[in-house]
Amino acid sequence: MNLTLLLLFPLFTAFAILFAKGLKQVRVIALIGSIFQLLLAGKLLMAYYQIKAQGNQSQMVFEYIQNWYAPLHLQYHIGVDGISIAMILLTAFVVVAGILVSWKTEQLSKEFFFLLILLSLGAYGFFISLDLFTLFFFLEVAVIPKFLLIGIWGSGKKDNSAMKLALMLMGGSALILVGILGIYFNTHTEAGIHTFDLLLIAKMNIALPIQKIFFPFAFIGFGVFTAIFPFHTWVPDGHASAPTAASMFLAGISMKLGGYGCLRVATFLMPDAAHAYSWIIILLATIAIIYGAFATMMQTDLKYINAYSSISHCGFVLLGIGMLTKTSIMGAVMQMVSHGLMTALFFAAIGMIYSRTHTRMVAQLGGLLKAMPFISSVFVIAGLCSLGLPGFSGFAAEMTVFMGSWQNPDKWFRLATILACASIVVTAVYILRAAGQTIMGPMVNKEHELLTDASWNEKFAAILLIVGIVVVGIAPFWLIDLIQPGTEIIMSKLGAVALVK
Amino acid sequence: MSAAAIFFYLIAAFILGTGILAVTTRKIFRASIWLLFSLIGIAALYFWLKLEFLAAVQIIVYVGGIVVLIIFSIFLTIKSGDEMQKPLLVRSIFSALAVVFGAAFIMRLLQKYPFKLNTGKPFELKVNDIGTQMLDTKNFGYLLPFELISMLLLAAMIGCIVIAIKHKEPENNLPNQTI
Amino acid sequence: MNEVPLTHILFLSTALFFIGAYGLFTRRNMITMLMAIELMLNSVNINFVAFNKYLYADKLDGIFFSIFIITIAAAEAAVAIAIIINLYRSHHSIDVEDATELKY
Amino acid sequence: MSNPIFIALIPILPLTCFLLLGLFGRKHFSTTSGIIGTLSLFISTILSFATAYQYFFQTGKINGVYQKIIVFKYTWLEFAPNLSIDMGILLDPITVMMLVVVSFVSLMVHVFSLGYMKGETRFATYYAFLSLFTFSMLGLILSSNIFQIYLFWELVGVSSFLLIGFYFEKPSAVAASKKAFIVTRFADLGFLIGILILAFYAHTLDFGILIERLSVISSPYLTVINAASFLGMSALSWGLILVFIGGAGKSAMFPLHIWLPDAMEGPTPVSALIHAATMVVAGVFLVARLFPIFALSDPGALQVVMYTGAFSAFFAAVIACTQTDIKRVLAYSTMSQIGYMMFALGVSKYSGEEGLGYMGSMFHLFTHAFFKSLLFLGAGSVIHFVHSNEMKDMGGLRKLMPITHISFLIACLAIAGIPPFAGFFSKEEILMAAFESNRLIYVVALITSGLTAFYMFRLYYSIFWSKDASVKNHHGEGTISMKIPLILLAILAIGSGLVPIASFVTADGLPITSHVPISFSIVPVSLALIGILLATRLFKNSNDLPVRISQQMGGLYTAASRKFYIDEVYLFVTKKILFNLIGKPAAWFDKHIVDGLMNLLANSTAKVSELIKGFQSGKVQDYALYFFGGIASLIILFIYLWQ
Repeated sequence: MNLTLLLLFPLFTAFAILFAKGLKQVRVIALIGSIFQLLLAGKLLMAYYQIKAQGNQSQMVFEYIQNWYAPLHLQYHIGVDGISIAMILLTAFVVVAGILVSWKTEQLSKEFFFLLILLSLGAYGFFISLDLFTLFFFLEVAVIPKFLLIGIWGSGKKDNSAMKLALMLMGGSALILVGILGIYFNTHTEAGIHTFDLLLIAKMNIALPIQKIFFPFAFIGFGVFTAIFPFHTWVPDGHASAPTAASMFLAGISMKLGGYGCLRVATFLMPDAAHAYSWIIILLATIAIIYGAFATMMQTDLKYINAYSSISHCGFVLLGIGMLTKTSIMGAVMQMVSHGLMTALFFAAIGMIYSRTHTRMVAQLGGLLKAMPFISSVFVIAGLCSLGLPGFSGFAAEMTVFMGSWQNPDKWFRLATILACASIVVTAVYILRAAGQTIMGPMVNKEHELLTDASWNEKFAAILLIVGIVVVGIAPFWLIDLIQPGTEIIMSKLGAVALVK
Repeated sequence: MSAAAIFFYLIAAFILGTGILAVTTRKIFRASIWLLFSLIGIAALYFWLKLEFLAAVQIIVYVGGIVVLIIFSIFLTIKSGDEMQKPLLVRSIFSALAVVFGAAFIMRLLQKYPFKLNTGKPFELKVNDIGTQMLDTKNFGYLLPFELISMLLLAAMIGCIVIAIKHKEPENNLPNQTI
Repeated sequence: MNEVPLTHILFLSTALFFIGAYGLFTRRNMITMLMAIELMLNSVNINFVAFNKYLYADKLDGIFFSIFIITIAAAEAAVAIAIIINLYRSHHSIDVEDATELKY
Repeated sequence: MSNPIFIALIPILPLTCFLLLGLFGRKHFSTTSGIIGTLSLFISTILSFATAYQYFFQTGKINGVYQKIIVFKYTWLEFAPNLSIDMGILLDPITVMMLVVVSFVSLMVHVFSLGYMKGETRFATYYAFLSLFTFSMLGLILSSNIFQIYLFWELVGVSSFLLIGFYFEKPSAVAASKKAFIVTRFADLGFLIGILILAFYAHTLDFGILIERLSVISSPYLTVINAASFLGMSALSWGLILVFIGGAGKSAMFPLHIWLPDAMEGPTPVSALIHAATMVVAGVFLVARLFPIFALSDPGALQVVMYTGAFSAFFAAVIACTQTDIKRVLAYSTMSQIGYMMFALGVSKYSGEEGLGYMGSMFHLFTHAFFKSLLFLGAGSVIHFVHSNEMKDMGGLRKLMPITHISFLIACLAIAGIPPFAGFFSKEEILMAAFESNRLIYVVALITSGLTAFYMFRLYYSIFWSKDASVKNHHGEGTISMKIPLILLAILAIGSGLVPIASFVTADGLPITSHVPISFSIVPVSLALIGILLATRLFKNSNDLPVRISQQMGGLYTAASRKFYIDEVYLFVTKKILFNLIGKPAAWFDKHIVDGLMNLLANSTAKVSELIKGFQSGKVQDYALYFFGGIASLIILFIYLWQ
C-alpha cells in the first residue's frame, strides 16, 4: 500500500476543484474526494491488520524513502504505525463530515473547499511523515489555510482572531523549528552526518543537557497547537469566529497535530528530558483541565463553550503524555481520537443551530427540541459524549487516562489525577447548563417554532461522526490493539531511561 | 624650527582658519569665498610638499572649476535669501561633540601608530613619470581607471543636464498634483 | 622638508576632515553642505599625498589617487548642484529641513 | 445453569428495545411502543425468574454455600496485562435477588405506564428511556468488574437524567434533572477515585479477585494497602469511603440527598421505578457487593456507613412528617428506608449469625421494593385522578378509588411494620441486628419506625379520608392496565414477607437459622401502633389540631418543612463559591490576564515601533549623524573589544 496515495488524493481533489465551476460542482468533487480518502484510510487499516497478522514486527510499516535535498540530508521519509493510522482515520472522518456540513457556502465556495482540502492534506502529510523536516513542512501547510478560512468566511471579529490564531500558531511552529534543529545538530549517525530521520534519531540517545534545552522548545511548540495552558488564548477566539467546517477542522484535526507531535517528536526522541520535565507538563495540563472547565461554565456563547471545553479535553491529552506510563499514553492517543470526533460533532451541531437561528447566545435560545428534534439529539449526544458517558468514546478515553495517570506513584501526580477526575463533574455542569438552556426548557422566542430540521447532508455528517464515536465507545478494544504496538515502542524508549527525578 | 617648518604651520593655520570660517559664517556668499581661500591654502601646501603638478591641478579644477560652480549655484538660488538660517542648536551641539571626539580619537590613533618612514632616496615628482604611468597598460599602469573616469565625467555631465533642464510644463494634460 | 613629521600633516588633514564633517552636520543650506563635502575630499587628498611622499617615495600611486579624487569631486559637485537646483524649483528653498517627504 | 445466552439476554432485550424505539420510535411505533417495551420486559422477567430458580435451587449451592459464578467474561478495555475492564456476568445471591426485584418492578411500571402515559406526544421516547434505564440497571446488577459497575452506574445516572427531564417544557423539570445528574455525578467522582485507589493496590478490577485479595487477612495486597496512608487514614479506608460516597450519592444518603425530592418532577411511574425500587438501592447493592472487604478488613469504613445510614433514616423521617406534596413525602420515606438498609449493613458482621444485619438489609430491600413502588403507583393513580400533587386538593377519595385505596392501605401497613405484612418481617431482622450490636442505632431505628408509621398514615388519611371529595368523578379510577400492577404489588406487599430470604441471601452464603423471638417484636409494633393512632387522631377527619400543633412547634416545624435549608446551603455553595468565586474569576482571568498578556505583547510591539518611528525623521543631517555614530562605534569595537 503506497502511502503517497494518501497525499495524492487530496492534491488531486484540490486541483479538480480549481477547474470546477459553481458551488454545485465544487462541493460534489470535494465530497467524492474526501469519501475516496475515507475508503483509502479504511484500506490502509485493513492492510495494516494484514501485515501485523503476517507477523511483521517492525515499528513502521509501508515505509518509503525518497531523497529531497541531499546536502542537508532532507528525506521524504514516510511510514505509518498504529497511532498514525488512528489519527488518519480520525482526520478522514472529520474531513468528510466537515465538507458535508459546509454544503451551502455560497460565498467564494471554490476557494473555501480548496482550502479545506489543503488543510486535510497538511494533516495527512503530518501524520504519515517520519522525517522531522517533512513533518514540519506539512505542519506549515496546515497553518496557512486556517488563517484564510477564519479571516474570510468567519463571523464576529474574524480578522482579529484569524490574526491572533495565525500568529500564535506561527510562534508555536517557530519553537518547533528550534527544537527540530536542536535535535538535528546533535545527532550523528555512524557516517558522522546529522539526520532528520525519526527512526535513526530514536536509536541514538542525545546527551541529557542538550535534551533538557531543546525538549521545552519542541514540547511547548507542539503544545501551542494543543492549547497548552498559557498559550491557549487563540482557541476560544479562533474557534468562535471560524465558520463551522473550519472550527471542526481546527478543533478536530489541528489540535491533534500538536498532541501527536508532542508524543512522536518531543517525548519519543528526548525521553530523559520528558522524565525531567514531566512535573511541569502535568502541572500545566491540570491547570488547563480545571481552569478550562471553570472558564467554560461562565461562557454564554455556544462556540466559546465548546472551544473552552476543547482546551479542557486537550488538557487530558497532555496529562496522559506527561504521566509517561504505558496506559496513560494509550489514553492520551484515545483521548485525541475521541475528542476529535466529539468536538467536530459538537461544532457541527452548533453550526446547524446557528445557520437556522442566527444566534449562538445561550440566553436567546431555548426549547429547540420541539422545533428541531434531530439536531437537538445530535447536540445532546455530543454533550453526553464530552462529559464521558459510557457507550461513547469519551468514557473509554478518559478512564484510560485516569487509570494510566494513577499508575504513576508520585504523590503530587496523584493530586493532579484527582483534580483531573474532578473535572468530569465540572464538565457535566457546563454541558448540562448549555444543553438545558438551548435544547430543553420552554421556547424562548416564537419564530424558532417554524425552523426546519436537519437536511440530508447535515444528517449524514452527524450520523457519520456518531458512528465513529459509538464504535470507539462500544468497542474500544480494537482501538487499543491498534495503538498498543506504537505505545510499547515509545515506552521501551521511556522505560530505558531511569526515573531521573 | 627651520623656515620650511614655520612656513608649513602657517599654511596649516591658514587652511584650518579659512575652513572653520567657511563652515560657520552666516552669509552664504562669504562662506564660498572662505572655501576658495581654504582650497588655495591646500594648493600652497602641495607646493610646500614640492608636488607642483598636483597643486596646479588643484588650483585649476577645484579653485577654478568647483568653487565657481558653487558660486553660480548660489546666484541661481539667491531668491531664498542671502542670510542662511541658524543651525538647530541640538544638532550643532551633538555634531560638535561628535566631531571633537572623532578628531581626538583619530589623532590619538595616529600618534600611537608606528609609521615606517621611507628610508630610500627622497621622493621627487617628475610630471612625465605621471604621464607614462597614467597611460601605461603594463606595470601598474592606470589606463583602465583613466578611461573609466572619462566615461564617468561624460555620464555626470549628461546626468546634470537631464536633471537640471527646465521642463516646459504641458499645461493641459498633466493635472496639477499638489505635493 | 623632513623637519615636519608625517603625523603633523595627518593632524592637519584630520582636523580639516572633521571641520568638513561639522559643516555637513550643522549647515542647513544644501550648497554649504556641498562645500563641506569638498573640504572633506580635500583632506583625504592631503592624506594620500602625504603617505605617498613620506612612506612610498618610489611609487606614485598616492598622487594618482588624489588626481582621480579631484576629477570625481568635480563630477560629484556638478551633479550635486543640478540636484540642488531641481530641489529649489520644487521646494522654493534649499533648506535641508524642508525636504522631509521621505519620512515615516 | 442454562447457557449464558439466556442470562445475557436479560439486559440485552431492554437494550434492543431502547435502540428500536429510540431510533424509529417517533415515526413507526408511536402507539405500539408501549406494548413492545412491556413485552420485551415480560420476557426478561420470565428469564430472570428462571435464572433465580435455577441458581437457588439447582446449581447455586455447592456443599451448602452459595457460590459466585462468573457466567461470561470478555475483556473490553485492557489497561495493562492483568488490569482490564472486562464485561462479564456474575451470579451470586444478591445479584439474583436484585434481578428478580428489578425486572418485576420494572414490568409493573411498564404495565402501569401503558395507562398513565397514554396521551403523551413523546410516548415512544418515554418507553425508549424506560428500557434504557432497565437495561443499565440490570447491567449494573450483573456486572462482574468494578469498572463495569461504574460504567452502568453512569448509564443509570444518565437515564434518570433523561427520565426526570421528560417533561422538558417545565423549567423546574429541567432544573431537577440537571441537579440530579450533577449531584450523582459528584458522587460518581468519589466512586471513580475509590476504584482507582483499590485497583492500584489490588492490581485487579475483577470483583472476585479484588474481594479475595483485600479481605483475606494474610494477603500481601492487604498489608500494602493498609500500610500506605494519606492524611492519617489508610489507603484502604480512603478507597472504601470514597466508594461508599459514590453509593451514598446514588442512594440519596444524608449529604447528597438533595436531588431525590426534586426528582419527583419526572412522571410518577418513573419515580416508582427509579426512586423507589431500583436506582436508589444501587448504593446499598454496591456496599453489599464489597461487604466482605468492609466487614473483614476495615470496620472503620463500616462505622461510617452505619452512622450515615442511621442519621439519614432519622433525618428523612422527620422531614417527611412535614411535607405537603405526596410524592415528596414518599421520596423522603424512601430515603429513610434506604437509611435503614444502610445501617443494617453497617451493624452487620460477616460470618455466621452476626451476618443477620446483612441478611436483614437485603430482606428489607426485597420487601421495600414492592410496597414502595406500590405506594408510588398508588400516588400516581391518585395524581392522575386529581391532577395535582398537593394533599389539600385531595381528601375522601376512598369511595371514588376503591382499588387504589385498599392497595395503598396495605402498603402503608406494610411499611409501618404491622405483623402480617412484609415490612414487619424485614424490619424485625434489622432491629434485631441493631439491638445485638449497637444500642444507640437500635433506639434511633425504633424512633424512626414510629415516625414512619405516623407520616405514612398522615398521608393515607389526608388522601382518602379527612374532607369529602372535592373533585367529581369525571373519569374512572384508571384503565385496567393501571389496576393490575396495584393488585399484584399489593399481594406481594403481603406475601414477600414470607419468602425465607434468610436461607438464600446471606453474607457468607451459609443460611441463617435463628428466628426473631416474638417477645422482641412487641416494642417496635407497639410504637408503630401508637404512631398510627396519633395520625388517625390528627388527620382522620379534618380539624385544626395539626395546624395548632405545628404552630406550637414553631421554628422546628418550619425548618423541617423547608428541608432544614440544605438546598439553600447547596445553592449557596454552587452559586456563590463555584460560580462567583471560582468560575467568574477564572473566565475573567482568562479573558483579561492570559489573553491580555497576548494582546499586551501585540500592543507593546506596536508602541515600540511607534517610538522607533521617530528616527526615520526624513532629515538628512540626522541620518548623517547616526551614520557617523555607527562608524565610530564599529571602529571602537574592532580596535578595542575584538582582540
